[in-house]
Amino acid sequence: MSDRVLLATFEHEDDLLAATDAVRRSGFKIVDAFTPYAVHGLERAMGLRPSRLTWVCFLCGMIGVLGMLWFEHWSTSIDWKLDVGGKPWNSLPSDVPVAFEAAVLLAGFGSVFALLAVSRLFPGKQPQIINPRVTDDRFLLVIDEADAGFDTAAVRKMLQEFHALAVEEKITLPGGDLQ
Amino acid sequence: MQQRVITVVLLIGLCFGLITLGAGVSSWRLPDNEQGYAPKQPIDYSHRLHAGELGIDCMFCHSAADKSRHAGIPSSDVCMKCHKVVTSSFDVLQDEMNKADEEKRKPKQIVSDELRKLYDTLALDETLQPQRGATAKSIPWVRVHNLPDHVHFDHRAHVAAEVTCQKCHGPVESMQRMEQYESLTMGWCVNCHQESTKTGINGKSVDAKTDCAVCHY
Amino acid sequence: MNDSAKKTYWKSFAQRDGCLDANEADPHQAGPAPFSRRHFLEAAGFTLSLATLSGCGRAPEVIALPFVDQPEGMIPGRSQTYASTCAGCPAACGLLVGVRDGRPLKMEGMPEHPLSRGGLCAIGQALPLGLYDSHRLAQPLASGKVTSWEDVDESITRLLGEVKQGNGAVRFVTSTVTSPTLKAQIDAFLAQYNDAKHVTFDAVSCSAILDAHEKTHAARVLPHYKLDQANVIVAFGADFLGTWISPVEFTAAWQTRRAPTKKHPKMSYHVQFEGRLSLTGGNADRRYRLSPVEYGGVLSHLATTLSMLAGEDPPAGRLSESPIAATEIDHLAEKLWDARGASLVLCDSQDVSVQVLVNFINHLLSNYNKTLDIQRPSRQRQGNDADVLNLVEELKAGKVAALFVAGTDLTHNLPDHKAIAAGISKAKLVVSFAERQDDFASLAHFVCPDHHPLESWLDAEPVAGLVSISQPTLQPLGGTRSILESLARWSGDSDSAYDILRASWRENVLPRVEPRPFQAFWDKAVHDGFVNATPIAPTVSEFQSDTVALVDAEPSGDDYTISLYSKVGLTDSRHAHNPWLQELPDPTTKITWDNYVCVSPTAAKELSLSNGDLVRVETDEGSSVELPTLVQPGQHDRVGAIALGYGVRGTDRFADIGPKWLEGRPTVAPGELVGKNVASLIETRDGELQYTVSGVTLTKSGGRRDLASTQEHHSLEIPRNVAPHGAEVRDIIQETTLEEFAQDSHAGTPHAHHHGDTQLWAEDHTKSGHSWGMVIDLNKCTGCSACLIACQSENNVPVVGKDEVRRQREMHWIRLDRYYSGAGDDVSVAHQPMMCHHCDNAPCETVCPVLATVHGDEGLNVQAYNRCVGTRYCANNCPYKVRRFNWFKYEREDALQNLVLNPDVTVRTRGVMEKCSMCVQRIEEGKIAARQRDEPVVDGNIQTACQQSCPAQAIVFGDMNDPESKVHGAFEDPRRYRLLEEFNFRPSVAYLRSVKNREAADGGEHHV
Amino acid sequence: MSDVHASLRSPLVTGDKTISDVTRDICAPMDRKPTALWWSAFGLSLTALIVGVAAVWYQIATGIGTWGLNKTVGWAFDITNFVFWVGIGHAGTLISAVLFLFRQKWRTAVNRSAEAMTLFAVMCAGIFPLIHMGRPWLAFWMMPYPNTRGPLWVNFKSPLLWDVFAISTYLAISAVFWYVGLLPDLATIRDRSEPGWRKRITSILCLGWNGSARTWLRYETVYLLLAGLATPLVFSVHTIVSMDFATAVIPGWHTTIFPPYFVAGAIFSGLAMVLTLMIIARKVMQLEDYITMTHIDRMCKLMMSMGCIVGLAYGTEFFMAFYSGNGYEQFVFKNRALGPFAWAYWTMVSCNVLIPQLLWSRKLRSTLPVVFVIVILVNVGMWFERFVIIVTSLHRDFLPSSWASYAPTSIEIATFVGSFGLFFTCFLIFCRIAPVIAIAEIKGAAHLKKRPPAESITEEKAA
Repeated sequence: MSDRVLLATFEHEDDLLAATDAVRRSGFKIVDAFTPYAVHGLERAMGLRPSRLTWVCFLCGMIGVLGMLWFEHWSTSIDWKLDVGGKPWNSLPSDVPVAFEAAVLLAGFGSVFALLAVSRLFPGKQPQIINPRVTDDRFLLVIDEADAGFDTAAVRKMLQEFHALAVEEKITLPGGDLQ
Repeated sequence: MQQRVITVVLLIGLCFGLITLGAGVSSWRLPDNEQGYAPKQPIDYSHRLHAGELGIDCMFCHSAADKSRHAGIPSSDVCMKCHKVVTSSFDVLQDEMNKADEEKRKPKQIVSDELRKLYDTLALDETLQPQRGATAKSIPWVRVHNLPDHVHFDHRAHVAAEVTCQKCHGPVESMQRMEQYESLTMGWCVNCHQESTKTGINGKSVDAKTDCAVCHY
Repeated sequence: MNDSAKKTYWKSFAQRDGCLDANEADPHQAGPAPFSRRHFLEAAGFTLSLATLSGCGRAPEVIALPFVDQPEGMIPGRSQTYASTCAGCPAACGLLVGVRDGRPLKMEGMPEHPLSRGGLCAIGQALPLGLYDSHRLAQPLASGKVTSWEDVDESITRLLGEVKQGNGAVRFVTSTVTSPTLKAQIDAFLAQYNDAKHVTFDAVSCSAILDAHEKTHAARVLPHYKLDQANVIVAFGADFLGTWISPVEFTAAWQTRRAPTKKHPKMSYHVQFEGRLSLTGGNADRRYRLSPVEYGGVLSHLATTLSMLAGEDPPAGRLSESPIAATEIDHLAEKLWDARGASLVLCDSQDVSVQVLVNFINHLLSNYNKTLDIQRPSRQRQGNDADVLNLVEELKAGKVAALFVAGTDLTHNLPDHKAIAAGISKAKLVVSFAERQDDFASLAHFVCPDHHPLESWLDAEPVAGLVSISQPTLQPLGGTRSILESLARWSGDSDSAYDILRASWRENVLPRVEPRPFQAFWDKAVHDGFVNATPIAPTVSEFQSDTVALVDAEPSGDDYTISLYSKVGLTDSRHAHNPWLQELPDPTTKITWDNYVCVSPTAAKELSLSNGDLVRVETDEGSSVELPTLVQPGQHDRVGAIALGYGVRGTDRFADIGPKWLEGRPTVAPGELVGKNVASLIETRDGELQYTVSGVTLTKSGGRRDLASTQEHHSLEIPRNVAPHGAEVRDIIQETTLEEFAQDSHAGTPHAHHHGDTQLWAEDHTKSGHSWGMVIDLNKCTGCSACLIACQSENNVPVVGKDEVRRQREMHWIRLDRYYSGAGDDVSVAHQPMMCHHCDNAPCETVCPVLATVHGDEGLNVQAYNRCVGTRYCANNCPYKVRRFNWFKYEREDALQNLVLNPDVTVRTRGVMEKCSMCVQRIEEGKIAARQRDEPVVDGNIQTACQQSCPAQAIVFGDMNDPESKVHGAFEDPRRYRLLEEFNFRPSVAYLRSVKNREAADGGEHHV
Repeated sequence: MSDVHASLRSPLVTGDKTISDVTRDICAPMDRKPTALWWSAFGLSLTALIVGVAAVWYQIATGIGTWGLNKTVGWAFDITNFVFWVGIGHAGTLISAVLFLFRQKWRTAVNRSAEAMTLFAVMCAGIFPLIHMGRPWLAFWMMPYPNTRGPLWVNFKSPLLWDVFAISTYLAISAVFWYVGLLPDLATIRDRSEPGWRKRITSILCLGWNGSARTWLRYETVYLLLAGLATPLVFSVHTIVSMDFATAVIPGWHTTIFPPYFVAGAIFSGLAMVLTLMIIARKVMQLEDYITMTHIDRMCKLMMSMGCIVGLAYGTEFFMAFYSGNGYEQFVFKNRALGPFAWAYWTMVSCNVLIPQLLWSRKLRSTLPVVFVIVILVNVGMWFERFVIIVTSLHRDFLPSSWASYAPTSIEIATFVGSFGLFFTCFLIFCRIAPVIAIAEIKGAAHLKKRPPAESITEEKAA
């Protein structure tokens, strides 16, 4: 990524989608897009791959269910065998509810923490706000100007076709973090 | 800069804590674990001397261990079985005897400081004769091994199963001041019961139950 | 670091309550710090917090005081048992006193005792609570002020001298004195005066029986009734299983004829005629509702019919119309006649002519000296009402100079309270021996408190020839003095009670046994608790038939008859201060903490009364009392029944009993007493105190007083409007008749589908060692509730007070379920002791989240109080509803009573669940004792508290895995059934089906 | 979604709103000073809460005896309230998660407040099992943790333990679900706030959200996952709550129909509570354009169908008791309908089964006062359902000797009132400090008005 990026502001998600699609087709590198809500189809337009957080969720869930089942079995029929209501030492049906809850708890927390970690979200983080209206009613597209053949004027023109409200050039902060 | 200082301090603190934790891990106690309790007693009685060096049998003093749930703290008259005569350490008494022999006089009554405390509670005067008008009192020993009221430990069962005293009370014969050697927590009891059932005691198989009602009723 | 923290901690024992605070730590202890103090503290704080975590929570210092000189044979922590005699009532049952570390704690029946046979009633069990009662007088009183014995002795001796000089009348009133030594001491004391008399006054007297025997046998004796010899028992009002004369002895004897087996399907035939529903009536094979005023009529008809059967002339007199059908009389007469010599007619009437008739019938049936022993008579009731009434007249006339009262509250228990009090004030010297400030003691000039029976030496001879010893089991708690010593002092003697007793035995008892040295005899007597001696037989004449006459049955008009009775487990006023007994539910009404007027449902309808409505009872003589109503099925429609022994002075102390909270109501309202004294209703007629009062009017007075009952629903039959078709009656009580039982020993099994014992899951729990179980014979269980107090005493069960009982929160581990069955007012009663069933598939265990209740591998359902967090889920899921929750911290109203606590059983705190543990402390003790002897546990060596004291021996407990054990045998009994068996809870408690000796279709009730 | 489709249905948001209108409208209540109405409601709730706290304090200090329970009826108001609040807590997650999975876009108007309601209701619910313990200070014993008791853990066979895990998991997941949903909106508030305490707090709480499309992608995935987890969780929680009773042996409790019956009941009561709050909120906070009559209409339909399911369950219970031939079971049901607590039973039946039938009428569904009265009655009825199940089953079980009655004490009533105090106090505070409607979601779901580009460009330049 170079230091220079091109920012395009849109008012409607349709414009953003179309512009994104067009920019990507033209072979430009899209750094990111910023939207006030989840715009469906944007990931396809940007050419992003589906998130792998589902696997984290699945893994945590498995750890939860297996870990809890093992603990229940170990504590009731190995560590100290106690006769509870004449039930067998290892009574699998009664282990199910807690194992299930443990699975849900771990899967839920696992995936949320994974999300925060992957997206580098944490309390006290000060993101660079390019346009404060991006969380209200503006859609932003950030295009990398790194390409040697990057023709700013042409791109500008292309973006205007998609009703871009404004197109401007920006220099990224040290560290390359635009966010 | 300031951040770095804090980080360093925190790291050192953490290392410090971990070292402490590591060092104290052997004596790590969860709440309710009274391990290591060694209160000061009214008389500096030494188990090391009596049980260790002199080799007096535990049951000589704690004679109820096979008769009652409590092993019992010996009554003062048990002490007096010996200390009527032995009023100080052997060497001191021997010296005085020799000196008295040399000086051709009756040996003086020598009473050691700790034993004086015993005689005081029994209201005995210098010559170990009962003082008039004074009544003998019990020695206010501080209990070392305290179990909660809802635990009913019975010495008889354990003596009958040939569990040695040291199994629970530790190497008493080497303790100057009595201390709680084991944790005496429920987990400790249960573990021993489970182990003993598996391995037996003194080669004899035992059925050390782990029913709640063995101790709690 | 850890060590240093610990050291700091150890040094400051004074601050041991708190943990070492990180802020208080001295930073320099941790060594040189490379950085600033503030940063150091940050790190040190963390470290110290680790260190303190492991140093927290030291328990407070406990001081252990050993003996200076250990008494021989005394081992701390070991319980010792002493033989003694129960002094709860004059029945004088055999007692074993369990003493632990110098405190008598548990009263048990003495199995070798020939009368009580190991049984002990609720009153006997509750003795220790009365002992540790701070309201007992600890010092003598002179004019209500505490004084010293010397002053009292000086004053009394002086006053007695004056009385002697003035030839004044000395009257010594006692309740029945069974102690030969005390009797001799009193006689010797009185012998010093010219006009002296010993008057025996029983609060609930049987004087008419003695007077009747004086007429018919020329000896004023009370026969010794032998119910174990009787095949047919016909009782008129006599509540011999509950309160009458010697209930434990009678229950023990009665039960021997109530155990039909497959081989010998035989049992006694017990018929009860009574106006109220007594405990005995509820257990009878046939019960007739008969007003007490009609006893004479039925007895007259019976006497006439029996005379005809005997071929003798019937007694003279007019035969009025029989209150019951002639066929019934004939049937009963036939039964009695067939069982000549092995039958028994009992009656509690205070009408001498009725009692004479009873004697005549027993004579006709040749029962004398078979089922009624007058050669070795009973001494358990010696009250002489004529003497008492005479004394009252003397008092009113101011003729008594010195009055001594021991063992009874003279004024509380007699009707004309004011006049007597006025009479007493005329006496020169009035002395009470009461153990507390009772009604009479408050009028007395001197109160010379006697020891509690557990503190003193005494003896008893309840039946001629059986002399027993009562020995002290602890040093007197207060400055009380034995009555033996007091009397000796005033006669100028300084002997101790022990000396007096020994001297008396040397003189009076030793000659009556086979010759042997006194000391050996004495030692054995003290060890055994009793000796069999040659009885001093009274001179009894032949039966004098000329005294017998038929009794005209008084027509019972529209007026009500009031029957004054003693409550089971309380009897007279003597035990009113005992909270265990006050909270003991009446076996029939299940009411605690009150007396009340029982009326039949029909009468209640007529008077538009319901439970708790205040009703005014007025006799034709003008005395009246206002009490709450209790609608009692099975009661005669014209009879109201009220318990005596309530309204006792000082019971306002119970205002403090039970928890106090926002909506809590005190057990006793300010200024009130527990119940009301109804002695004012007692009438005197023919020289006897009459507990049956006719010509009474009952009127609803408008107010209400809630009664605290432990049972809301009363019958097995479920309310008509919610009864599903075909399941109107629950088969919780299984009952059959002797006839059916003889044909099929399994008779009475309900026709339900049983799916066997199959388990859905793997059988992981095989009980290879012991398997504790219990069987309760419903045929023997009378419902007397002795087990309930035995359990309360053994297991530190708290008393909760009236309001908590009213809220259905009583704590008793044993509930005695009482069910009525039968239609209308004629009911049959069944009692069923209900405690934890120790189910092998226990529903309570499964639901406890913290494993506070699990199953032991000996079949016990154990409750670890200290683990319980109190979700009450287990109690909800208990099909038998036998779990008890500590709703509050039940502190005792009297802190001294904490001494009664059994150290072997944990005292439960607020918020935990508790329940019957099958006396697991006794099981553990028994197992350890056996292990020490290196021998297996012997059946019968371990007994639960309830089993030990059961007068009917209805409870069998033991190891079900031991094929030789009694409980194993009982489990094989064809009468055995388990409750709610179809649910496969697999309880370890079973019942033996009740067998009634009655015809199949017979409800056991006969409408009069 | 195509415009054609959208026009077939009534719009999600009425009143010709633009995206920024949505932001402004929803954030408006937070910017305004609280109204007198809010203050009075808050005062009332806080008073109730204080009364409840005092009652609980007194009860813990004195003992459970201050409740009207006895040796036969060991649970009554406490567990009734617990199940009641858990039930209410169900609609929130149901609306958020289940409707999300079924792509019911109308949920966006209500899901935020429903989730908040869930959270507060589960908080209220969680208090009861805690304070119903005899020794609540030992509640941590329910958790398996290393201790001096050695191998003594907890009883995994106890439904109450399952409850502990289920409720705490539910509370945790609901809180996380709610918070994750709130992240973009917190960023919105951050960005439209003047510098000050609100901006500071929201910028910490929004974890540095900046609306990046990559984050949105992951966020959507996680949100879907959470919804997927929360849905079975919701069913499992009430199933487990029902097992407290269903696995017990007491007739009237020991019933296999309980899990679906309880879940349906929970949804029913939850919908009623959501509707109650929504009707109030849209009025008080002027959100008529967002919570439209369409929403209310749909909720009413859903609620009525649940009412019918619950009614079916009531009938089934009776049939099963009759068909089982078990006398004890039959008795319990006869006793419910005709015994001492018949009044409670018939209150329950009328409120839960009979009265909701009025909602068949479209006219009544669109008359807000009627709907409001009905939902209040359903709330009452559902409380009585739990009361009937718990108390009538316990008070007369196997042995007639131990039959007893039950009446609440003032402490129990005060505690119950206090739980409402807690709920409404929390909810009123929530209304003030967080957007009651999910801004980002409703923007995505609703097809809002487009403005001509020229107008916007001018505006942008001016900015």
